[in-house]
Amino acid sequence: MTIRVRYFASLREKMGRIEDTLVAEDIATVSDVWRVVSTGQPLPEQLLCAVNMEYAKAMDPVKDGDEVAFFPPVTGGLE
Amino acid sequence: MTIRVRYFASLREKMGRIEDTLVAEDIATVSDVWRVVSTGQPLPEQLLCAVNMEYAKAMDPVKDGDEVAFFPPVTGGLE
Amino acid sequence: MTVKLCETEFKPYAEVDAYQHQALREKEGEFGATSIFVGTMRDLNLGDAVTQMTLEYYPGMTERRLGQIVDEAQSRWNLLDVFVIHRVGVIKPNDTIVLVAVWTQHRDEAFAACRHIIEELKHTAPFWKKETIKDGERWVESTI
Amino acid sequence: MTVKLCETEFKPYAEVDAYQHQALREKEGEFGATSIFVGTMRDLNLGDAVTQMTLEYYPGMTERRLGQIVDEAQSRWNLLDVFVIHRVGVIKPNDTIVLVAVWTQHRDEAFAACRHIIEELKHTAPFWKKETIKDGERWVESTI
Repeated sequence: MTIRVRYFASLREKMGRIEDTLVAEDIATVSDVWRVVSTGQPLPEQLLCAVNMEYAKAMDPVKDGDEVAFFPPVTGGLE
Repeated sequence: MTIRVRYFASLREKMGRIEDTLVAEDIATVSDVWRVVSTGQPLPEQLLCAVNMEYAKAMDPVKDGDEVAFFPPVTGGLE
Repeated sequence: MTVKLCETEFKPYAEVDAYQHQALREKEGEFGATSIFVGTMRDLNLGDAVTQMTLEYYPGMTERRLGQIVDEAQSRWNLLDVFVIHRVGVIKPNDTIVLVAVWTQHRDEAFAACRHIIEELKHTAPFWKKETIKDGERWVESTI
Repeated sequence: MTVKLCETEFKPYAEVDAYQHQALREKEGEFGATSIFVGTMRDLNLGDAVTQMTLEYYPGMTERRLGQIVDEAQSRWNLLDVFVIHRVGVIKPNDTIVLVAVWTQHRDEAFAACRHIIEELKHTAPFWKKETIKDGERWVESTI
Protein backbone atom coordinates (compact mmCIF):
# COMPACT_ATOMS: atom_id res chain seq x y z
CA MET A 1 0.00 0.00 0.00
CA THR A 2 0.97 3.60 -0.52
CA ILE A 3 0.86 6.27 2.18
CA ARG A 4 1.76 9.94 1.88
CA VAL A 5 3.51 11.17 5.04
CA ARG A 6 3.79 14.91 5.76
CA TYR A 7 5.80 16.90 8.33
CA PHE A 8 5.27 20.41 9.60
CA ALA A 9 7.10 23.18 11.46
CA SER A 10 10.08 22.20 13.65
CA LEU A 11 9.54 18.52 12.88
CA ARG A 12 9.77 19.25 9.14
CA GLU A 13 13.12 20.96 9.76
CA LYS A 14 14.30 18.09 11.98
CA MET A 15 13.33 15.51 9.34
CA GLY A 16 15.02 17.58 6.66
CA ARG A 17 12.11 17.00 4.25
CA ILE A 18 8.48 18.01 3.84
CA GLU A 19 7.03 14.60 3.01
CA ASP A 20 7.61 10.97 2.20
CA THR A 21 5.73 8.49 0.10
CA LEU A 22 5.71 5.10 1.82
CA VAL A 23 5.17 1.96 -0.18
CA ALA A 24 5.04 -0.98 2.22
CA GLU A 25 2.89 -3.90 3.29
CA ASP A 26 3.52 -4.23 7.04
CA ILE A 27 1.89 -0.96 8.11
CA ALA A 28 -1.31 -1.12 10.17
CA THR A 29 -1.29 1.97 12.39
CA VAL A 30 -0.08 5.57 12.61
CA SER A 31 2.59 4.30 14.96
CA ASP A 32 3.84 1.92 12.29
CA VAL A 33 4.11 4.77 9.81
CA TRP A 34 6.26 6.73 12.24
CA ARG A 35 8.51 3.73 12.89
CA VAL A 36 9.22 3.41 9.18
CA VAL A 37 9.91 7.08 8.43
CA SER A 38 12.02 7.51 11.58
CA THR A 39 13.92 4.29 10.99
CA GLY A 40 12.77 2.50 14.08
CA GLN A 41 12.08 5.23 16.64
CA PRO A 42 9.00 5.07 18.88
CA LEU A 43 6.48 7.87 18.33
CA PRO A 44 7.39 10.78 20.66
CA GLU A 45 4.58 11.41 23.11
CA GLN A 46 4.26 15.16 22.43
CA LEU A 47 4.07 14.73 18.65
CA LEU A 48 0.61 15.18 17.10
CA CYS A 49 -0.71 13.03 14.26
CA ALA A 50 -3.43 13.34 11.67
CA VAL A 51 -4.87 10.86 9.20
CA ASN A 52 -6.55 12.40 6.17
CA MET A 53 -6.49 15.80 7.88
CA GLU A 54 -8.24 14.64 11.08
CA TYR A 55 -6.44 14.34 14.39
CA ALA A 56 -5.51 10.72 15.06
CA LYS A 57 -3.89 8.61 17.77
CA ALA A 58 -0.82 6.39 17.54
CA MET A 59 -2.87 3.21 17.39
CA ASP A 60 -5.40 4.44 14.82
CA PRO A 61 -5.41 2.33 11.64
CA VAL A 62 -4.12 3.52 8.28
CA LYS A 63 -5.05 2.16 4.89
CA ASP A 64 -3.87 2.38 1.31
CA GLY A 65 -4.03 5.91 -0.06
CA ASP A 66 -4.16 7.65 3.33
CA GLU A 67 -2.35 10.89 4.05
CA VAL A 68 -0.66 10.79 7.46
CA ALA A 69 0.84 13.92 9.04
CA PHE A 70 3.12 14.44 12.04
CA PHE A 71 3.68 17.79 13.70
CA PRO A 72 4.62 19.46 17.00
CA PRO A 73 1.95 20.92 19.31
CA VAL A 74 0.11 23.77 17.60
CA THR A 75 0.85 27.30 18.77
CA GLY A 76 -1.69 29.47 16.99
CA GLY A 77 -0.84 33.02 16.12
CA LEU A 78 -1.72 34.42 19.54
CA GLU A 79 0.73 34.19 22.37
CA MET B 1 -32.13 75.86 51.68
CA THR B 2 -32.72 75.26 47.97
CA ILE B 3 -32.70 71.83 46.31
CA ARG B 4 -33.26 71.00 42.67
CA VAL B 5 -35.24 67.77 42.27
CA ARG B 6 -35.29 65.92 38.95
CA TYR B 7 -37.39 63.03 37.65
CA PHE B 8 -36.74 60.63 34.80
CA ALA B 9 -38.52 58.16 32.57
CA SER B 10 -41.81 56.65 33.80
CA LEU B 11 -41.51 58.53 37.10
CA ARG B 12 -41.23 61.82 35.22
CA GLU B 13 -44.46 60.98 33.41
CA LYS B 14 -46.14 59.93 36.66
CA MET B 15 -45.08 63.16 38.38
CA GLY B 16 -46.27 65.16 35.38
CA ARG B 17 -43.16 67.39 35.53
CA ILE B 18 -39.43 67.12 34.87
CA GLU B 19 -38.19 68.89 37.97
CA ASP B 20 -39.01 70.88 41.11
CA THR B 21 -37.09 73.50 42.99
CA LEU B 22 -37.56 72.99 46.72
CA VAL B 23 -37.06 75.84 49.13
CA ALA B 24 -37.50 74.52 52.65
CA GLU B 25 -35.72 74.26 56.00
CA ASP B 26 -36.81 70.90 57.40
CA ILE B 27 -35.03 68.69 54.87
CA ALA B 28 -32.12 66.54 56.03
CA THR B 29 -32.14 63.44 53.81
CA VAL B 30 -33.05 62.16 50.36
CA SER B 31 -36.08 60.59 51.97
CA ASP B 32 -37.21 63.99 53.24
CA VAL B 33 -36.94 65.41 49.73
CA TRP B 34 -39.18 62.67 48.38
CA ARG B 35 -41.73 63.23 51.17
CA VAL B 36 -42.04 66.88 50.20
CA VAL B 37 -42.30 66.45 46.42
CA SER B 38 -44.73 63.52 46.74
CA THR B 39 -46.83 65.30 49.40
CA GLY B 40 -46.21 62.87 52.19
CA GLN B 41 -45.59 59.50 50.50
CA PRO B 42 -42.83 57.17 51.70
CA LEU B 43 -40.03 56.59 49.19
CA PRO B 44 -40.96 53.51 47.08
CA GLU B 45 -38.41 50.76 47.56
CA GLN B 46 -37.70 50.16 43.89
CA LEU B 47 -37.09 53.85 43.11
CA LEU B 48 -33.45 54.86 42.62
CA CYS B 49 -31.99 58.13 43.92
CA ALA B 50 -28.98 60.24 43.12
CA VAL B 51 -27.46 63.26 44.85
CA ASN B 52 -25.32 65.46 42.65
CA MET B 53 -25.28 62.77 39.97
CA GLU B 54 -24.01 59.98 42.26
CA TYR B 55 -26.22 57.09 43.36
CA ALA B 56 -27.52 57.73 46.90
CA LYS B 57 -29.64 56.00 49.54
CA ALA B 58 -32.82 57.19 51.20
CA MET B 59 -31.05 58.21 54.39
CA ASP B 60 -28.14 60.00 52.73
CA PRO B 61 -27.94 63.68 53.71
CA VAL B 62 -28.74 66.56 51.39
CA LYS B 63 -27.54 70.12 51.73
CA ASP B 64 -28.26 73.52 50.25
CA GLY B 65 -27.63 73.64 46.50
CA ASP B 66 -27.76 69.87 45.97
CA GLU B 67 -29.36 68.29 42.93
CA VAL B 68 -31.45 65.26 43.88
CA ALA B 69 -32.83 62.89 41.25
CA PHE B 70 -35.40 60.09 41.43
CA PHE B 71 -35.87 57.49 38.75
CA PRO B 72 -37.02 53.92 38.09
CA PRO B 73 -34.54 51.03 37.74
CA VAL B 74 -32.28 51.57 34.73
CA THR B 75 -32.87 49.40 31.69
CA GLY B 76 -29.96 50.14 29.36
CA GLY B 77 -30.37 49.87 25.65
CA LEU B 78 -29.80 46.13 25.48
CA GLU B 79 -32.58 43.74 26.29
CA MET C 1 -10.05 56.09 27.43
CA THR C 2 -13.01 57.69 25.69
CA VAL C 3 -16.70 57.52 26.48
CA LYS C 4 -19.28 59.30 24.40
CA LEU C 5 -23.02 59.54 23.95
CA CYS C 6 -24.37 59.88 20.46
CA GLU C 7 -27.78 61.20 19.36
CA THR C 8 -27.59 59.97 15.79
CA GLU C 9 -26.77 56.71 14.04
CA PHE C 10 -23.11 55.72 14.15
CA LYS C 11 -21.03 53.11 12.36
CA PRO C 12 -19.35 51.01 15.06
CA TYR C 13 -16.60 49.47 12.92
CA ALA C 14 -15.58 52.74 11.28
CA GLU C 15 -15.50 54.30 14.76
CA VAL C 16 -13.30 51.55 16.25
CA ASP C 17 -11.00 51.67 13.26
CA ALA C 18 -10.57 55.44 13.44
CA TYR C 19 -10.17 55.37 17.22
CA GLN C 20 -7.47 52.71 17.08
CA HIS C 21 -5.53 54.61 14.45
CA GLN C 22 -5.58 57.76 16.54
CA ALA C 23 -5.59 56.77 20.19
CA LEU C 24 -3.46 53.66 19.94
CA ARG C 25 -0.83 54.85 17.49
CA GLU C 26 1.77 55.08 20.28
CA LYS C 27 0.85 51.58 21.47
CA GLU C 28 1.26 49.75 18.14
CA GLY C 29 3.10 46.50 18.77
CA GLU C 30 2.02 46.61 22.41
CA PHE C 31 -1.61 45.44 22.22
CA GLY C 32 -2.21 41.83 21.30
CA ALA C 33 -5.92 41.53 22.02
CA THR C 34 -9.01 43.58 21.30
CA SER C 35 -12.43 42.52 22.55
CA ILE C 36 -15.40 44.35 21.10
CA PHE C 37 -19.06 44.17 21.91
CA VAL C 38 -21.69 45.73 19.69
CA GLY C 39 -25.32 45.88 20.83
CA THR C 40 -27.85 46.32 18.04
CA MET C 41 -31.54 47.12 18.26
CA ARG C 42 -33.77 44.13 17.53
CA ASP C 43 -37.21 44.48 16.00
CA LEU C 44 -38.75 42.08 18.51
CA ASN C 45 -38.88 42.30 22.32
CA LEU C 46 -41.04 40.38 24.80
CA GLY C 47 -42.84 38.82 21.86
CA ASP C 48 -43.90 42.13 20.30
CA ALA C 49 -42.75 43.79 17.09
CA VAL C 50 -40.95 47.01 18.02
CA THR C 51 -40.78 49.81 15.45
CA GLN C 52 -38.58 52.19 17.42
CA MET C 53 -37.37 52.98 20.89
CA THR C 54 -36.43 56.11 22.75
CA LEU C 55 -33.53 55.92 25.15
CA GLU C 56 -33.82 58.54 27.88
CA TYR C 57 -30.78 59.39 29.98
CA TYR C 58 -29.62 61.75 32.71
CA PRO C 59 -27.29 64.27 31.04
CA GLY C 60 -24.22 64.65 33.21
CA MET C 61 -24.82 61.63 35.42
CA THR C 62 -24.91 59.13 32.57
CA GLU C 63 -21.53 60.25 31.20
CA ARG C 64 -20.11 60.32 34.73
CA ARG C 65 -21.30 56.80 35.51
CA LEU C 66 -19.92 55.45 32.22
CA GLY C 67 -16.57 57.07 33.05
CA GLN C 68 -16.60 55.43 36.49
CA ILE C 69 -17.34 52.03 34.99
CA VAL C 70 -14.35 52.37 32.67
CA ASP C 71 -12.12 53.61 35.51
CA GLU C 72 -13.13 50.66 37.69
CA ALA C 73 -12.30 48.22 34.87
CA GLN C 74 -9.01 50.04 34.36
CA SER C 75 -8.06 49.60 38.02
CA ARG C 76 -8.98 45.91 37.95
CA TRP C 77 -7.31 44.82 34.71
CA ASN C 78 -4.28 45.98 32.78
CA LEU C 79 -6.08 47.83 29.96
CA LEU C 80 -4.23 49.74 27.26
CA ASP C 81 -7.36 51.58 26.12
CA VAL C 82 -11.15 51.52 26.26
CA PHE C 83 -13.63 53.11 23.86
CA VAL C 84 -17.37 53.29 24.57
CA ILE C 85 -20.15 54.85 22.48
CA HIS C 86 -23.79 54.74 23.56
CA ARG C 87 -26.76 55.95 21.54
CA VAL C 88 -29.47 58.06 23.17
CA GLY C 89 -32.76 59.42 21.85
CA VAL C 90 -34.78 57.82 19.08
CA ILE C 91 -33.35 54.52 17.83
CA LYS C 92 -34.56 52.31 14.98
CA PRO C 93 -34.26 48.53 14.56
CA ASN C 94 -30.82 47.48 13.28
CA ASP C 95 -29.22 50.67 14.65
CA THR C 96 -26.21 50.18 16.89
CA ILE C 97 -27.11 50.95 20.51
CA VAL C 98 -23.76 50.48 22.18
CA LEU C 99 -20.14 49.79 21.32
CA VAL C 100 -17.52 48.71 23.86
CA ALA C 101 -13.94 48.11 22.70
CA VAL C 102 -11.07 47.10 24.99
CA TRP C 103 -7.39 46.84 24.02
CA THR C 104 -5.00 44.76 26.14
CA GLN C 105 -1.79 42.76 25.85
CA HIS C 106 -3.49 39.40 26.40
CA ARG C 107 -6.87 37.97 25.54
CA ASP C 108 -8.03 36.98 29.05
CA GLU C 109 -8.16 40.52 30.30
CA ALA C 110 -9.70 41.86 27.07
CA PHE C 111 -12.65 39.47 27.26
CA ALA C 112 -13.11 39.87 31.01
CA ALA C 113 -13.01 43.68 30.95
CA CYS C 114 -15.28 44.01 27.91
CA ARG C 115 -17.85 41.70 29.48
CA HIS C 116 -17.64 43.48 32.83
CA ILE C 117 -18.08 46.91 31.28
CA ILE C 118 -21.16 45.89 29.30
CA GLU C 119 -22.78 44.28 32.38
CA GLU C 120 -22.08 47.28 34.62
CA LEU C 121 -23.36 49.58 31.92
CA LYS C 122 -26.53 47.57 31.54
CA HIS C 123 -27.24 47.45 35.27
CA THR C 124 -26.02 50.79 36.59
CA ALA C 125 -25.85 53.43 33.85
CA PRO C 126 -28.89 55.75 33.87
CA PHE C 127 -30.68 54.82 30.65
CA TRP C 128 -34.39 54.10 30.34
CA LYS C 129 -35.95 52.48 27.35
CA LYS C 130 -39.38 53.29 25.96
CA GLU C 131 -40.54 51.10 23.09
CA THR C 132 -43.01 51.89 20.35
CA ILE C 133 -45.14 48.85 19.58
CA LYS C 134 -48.38 48.32 17.66
CA ASP C 135 -50.55 49.30 20.60
CA GLY C 136 -48.59 52.43 21.49
CA GLU C 137 -45.63 53.04 23.77
CA ARG C 138 -44.33 51.24 26.84
CA TRP C 139 -41.52 51.70 29.33
CA VAL C 140 -39.44 48.55 29.54
CA GLU C 141 -39.02 47.19 33.05
CA SER C 142 -35.61 46.25 34.32
CA THR C 143 -34.47 42.70 33.66
CA ILE C 144 -31.25 41.13 34.83
CA MET D 1 -20.65 31.05 8.48
CA THR D 2 -17.40 31.91 6.75
CA VAL D 3 -13.84 30.92 7.58
CA LYS D 4 -10.89 32.09 5.56
CA LEU D 5 -7.12 32.12 5.63
CA CYS D 6 -5.35 35.18 4.37
CA GLU D 7 -1.74 35.50 3.18
CA THR D 8 -1.60 39.28 3.22
CA GLU D 9 -2.47 42.05 5.64
CA PHE D 10 -6.21 42.59 6.19
CA LYS D 11 -8.28 45.29 7.86
CA PRO D 12 -10.44 43.56 10.49
CA TYR D 13 -13.02 46.31 10.95
CA ALA D 14 -13.57 46.88 7.24
CA GLU D 15 -13.92 43.10 6.85
CA VAL D 16 -16.51 42.77 9.64
CA ASP D 17 -18.44 45.74 8.34
CA ALA D 18 -18.55 44.40 4.77
CA TYR D 19 -19.42 40.90 5.98
CA GLN D 20 -22.28 42.10 8.14
CA HIS D 21 -23.73 44.14 5.28
CA GLN D 22 -23.67 41.14 2.97
CA ALA D 23 -24.16 38.01 5.04
CA LEU D 24 -26.52 39.43 7.66
CA ARG D 25 -28.74 41.56 5.47
CA GLU D 26 -31.60 39.09 5.82
CA LYS D 27 -31.13 39.02 9.59
CA GLU D 28 -31.31 42.76 10.23
CA GLY D 29 -33.46 43.38 13.29
CA GLU D 30 -32.81 39.82 14.44
CA PHE D 31 -29.29 40.06 15.89
CA GLY D 32 -28.90 42.04 19.10
CA ALA D 33 -25.34 41.16 20.04
CA THR D 34 -22.02 40.92 18.22
CA SER D 35 -18.87 39.80 20.02
CA ILE D 36 -15.62 40.33 18.18
CA PHE D 37 -12.10 39.31 19.04
CA VAL D 38 -9.11 40.69 17.17
CA GLY D 39 -5.63 39.27 17.81
CA THR D 40 -2.78 41.54 16.82
CA MET D 41 0.93 40.78 16.56
CA ARG D 42 2.96 42.26 19.40
CA ASP D 43 6.59 43.30 18.99
CA LEU D 44 7.58 41.58 22.21
CA ASN D 45 7.31 37.91 23.22
CA LEU D 46 8.97 36.01 26.06
CA GLY D 47 10.99 39.13 26.83
CA ASP D 48 12.47 39.44 23.34
CA ALA D 49 11.86 42.03 20.63
CA VAL D 50 10.23 40.26 17.69
CA THR D 51 10.62 41.81 14.23
CA GLN D 52 8.40 39.37 12.33
CA MET D 53 6.88 35.94 12.54
CA THR D 54 6.00 33.25 10.05
CA LEU D 55 2.83 31.29 10.64
CA GLU D 56 3.03 27.85 9.06
CA TYR D 57 -0.16 25.86 8.56
CA TYR D 58 -1.43 22.61 7.05
CA PRO D 59 -3.33 23.56 3.88
CA GLY D 60 -6.57 21.63 3.85
CA MET D 61 -6.51 20.49 7.47
CA THR D 62 -6.29 23.99 8.95
CA GLU D 63 -9.39 25.18 7.05
CA ARG D 64 -11.19 21.95 7.92
CA ARG D 65 -10.39 22.26 11.63
CA LEU D 66 -11.50 25.91 11.69
CA GLY D 67 -14.76 24.89 10.05
CA GLN D 68 -15.27 22.15 12.65
CA ILE D 69 -14.65 24.61 15.50
CA VAL D 70 -17.31 26.93 14.11
CA ASP D 71 -19.73 24.04 13.56
CA GLU D 72 -19.23 22.86 17.14
CA ALA D 73 -19.94 26.36 18.47
CA GLN D 74 -22.98 26.52 16.20
CA SER D 75 -24.38 23.31 17.66
CA ARG D 76 -23.77 24.47 21.23
CA TRP D 77 -25.15 28.02 21.04
CA ASN D 78 -27.81 29.70 18.97
CA LEU D 79 -25.55 31.63 16.57
CA LEU D 80 -26.91 33.72 13.72
CA ASP D 81 -23.54 33.95 11.98
CA VAL D 82 -19.81 33.52 12.52
CA PHE D 83 -16.94 35.06 10.57
CA VAL D 84 -13.32 34.02 11.05
CA ILE D 85 -10.20 35.26 9.26
CA HIS D 86 -6.72 33.97 10.12
CA ARG D 87 -3.44 35.24 8.70
CA VAL D 88 -0.78 32.81 7.54
CA GLY D 89 2.72 33.35 6.22
CA VAL D 90 4.93 36.29 7.10
CA ILE D 91 3.38 38.65 9.66
CA LYS D 92 4.74 41.95 10.99
CA PRO D 93 4.15 43.59 14.39
CA ASN D 94 0.80 45.41 14.58
CA ASP D 95 -0.66 43.23 11.81
CA THR D 96 -3.94 41.51 12.63
CA ILE D 97 -3.38 37.78 13.14
CA VAL D 98 -6.94 36.64 13.71
CA LEU D 99 -10.49 37.98 13.66
CA VAL D 100 -13.47 36.16 15.16
CA ALA D 101 -16.93 37.74 14.96
CA VAL D 102 -20.12 36.14 16.29
CA TRP D 103 -23.67 37.43 15.81
CA THR D 104 -26.46 36.30 18.15
CA GLN D 105 -29.75 37.49 19.57
CA HIS D 106 -28.42 37.92 23.12
CA ARG D 107 -25.08 38.90 24.58
CA ASP D 108 -24.42 35.82 26.76
CA GLU D 109 -24.15 33.48 23.82
CA ALA D 110 -22.15 35.98 21.73
CA PHE D 111 -19.44 36.31 24.38
CA ALA D 112 -19.40 32.61 25.22
CA ALA D 113 -19.17 31.45 21.60
CA CYS D 114 -16.55 34.03 20.61
CA ARG D 115 -14.38 33.08 23.58
CA HIS D 116 -14.84 29.37 22.93
CA ILE D 117 -13.91 29.68 19.25
CA ILE D 118 -10.73 31.62 19.95
CA GLU D 119 -9.61 29.10 22.61
CA GLU D 120 -10.32 26.09 20.40
CA LEU D 121 -8.54 27.79 17.53
CA LYS D 122 -5.52 28.54 19.69
CA HIS D 123 -5.27 25.01 21.05
CA THR D 124 -6.37 22.78 18.17
CA ALA D 125 -5.98 24.52 14.80
CA PRO D 126 -2.79 23.50 12.97
CA PHE D 127 -0.72 26.69 13.07
CA TRP D 128 2.92 26.92 14.09
CA LYS D 129 4.69 30.14 14.86
CA LYS D 130 8.30 30.90 14.06
CA GLU D 131 9.60 34.21 15.36
CA THR D 132 12.43 36.33 14.05
CA ILE D 133 14.37 37.86 16.94
CA LYS D 134 17.76 39.57 17.21
CA ASP D 135 19.65 36.30 17.45
CA GLY D 136 17.86 34.61 14.55
CA GLU D 137 14.73 32.52 14.33
CA ARG D 138 12.94 30.31 16.85
CA TRP D 139 9.90 28.05 16.87
CA VAL D 140 7.56 29.03 19.64
CA GLU D 141 6.62 26.18 21.96
CA SER D 142 3.01 25.58 22.83
CA THR D 143 1.68 27.45 25.84
CA ILE D 144 -1.77 27.07 27.36
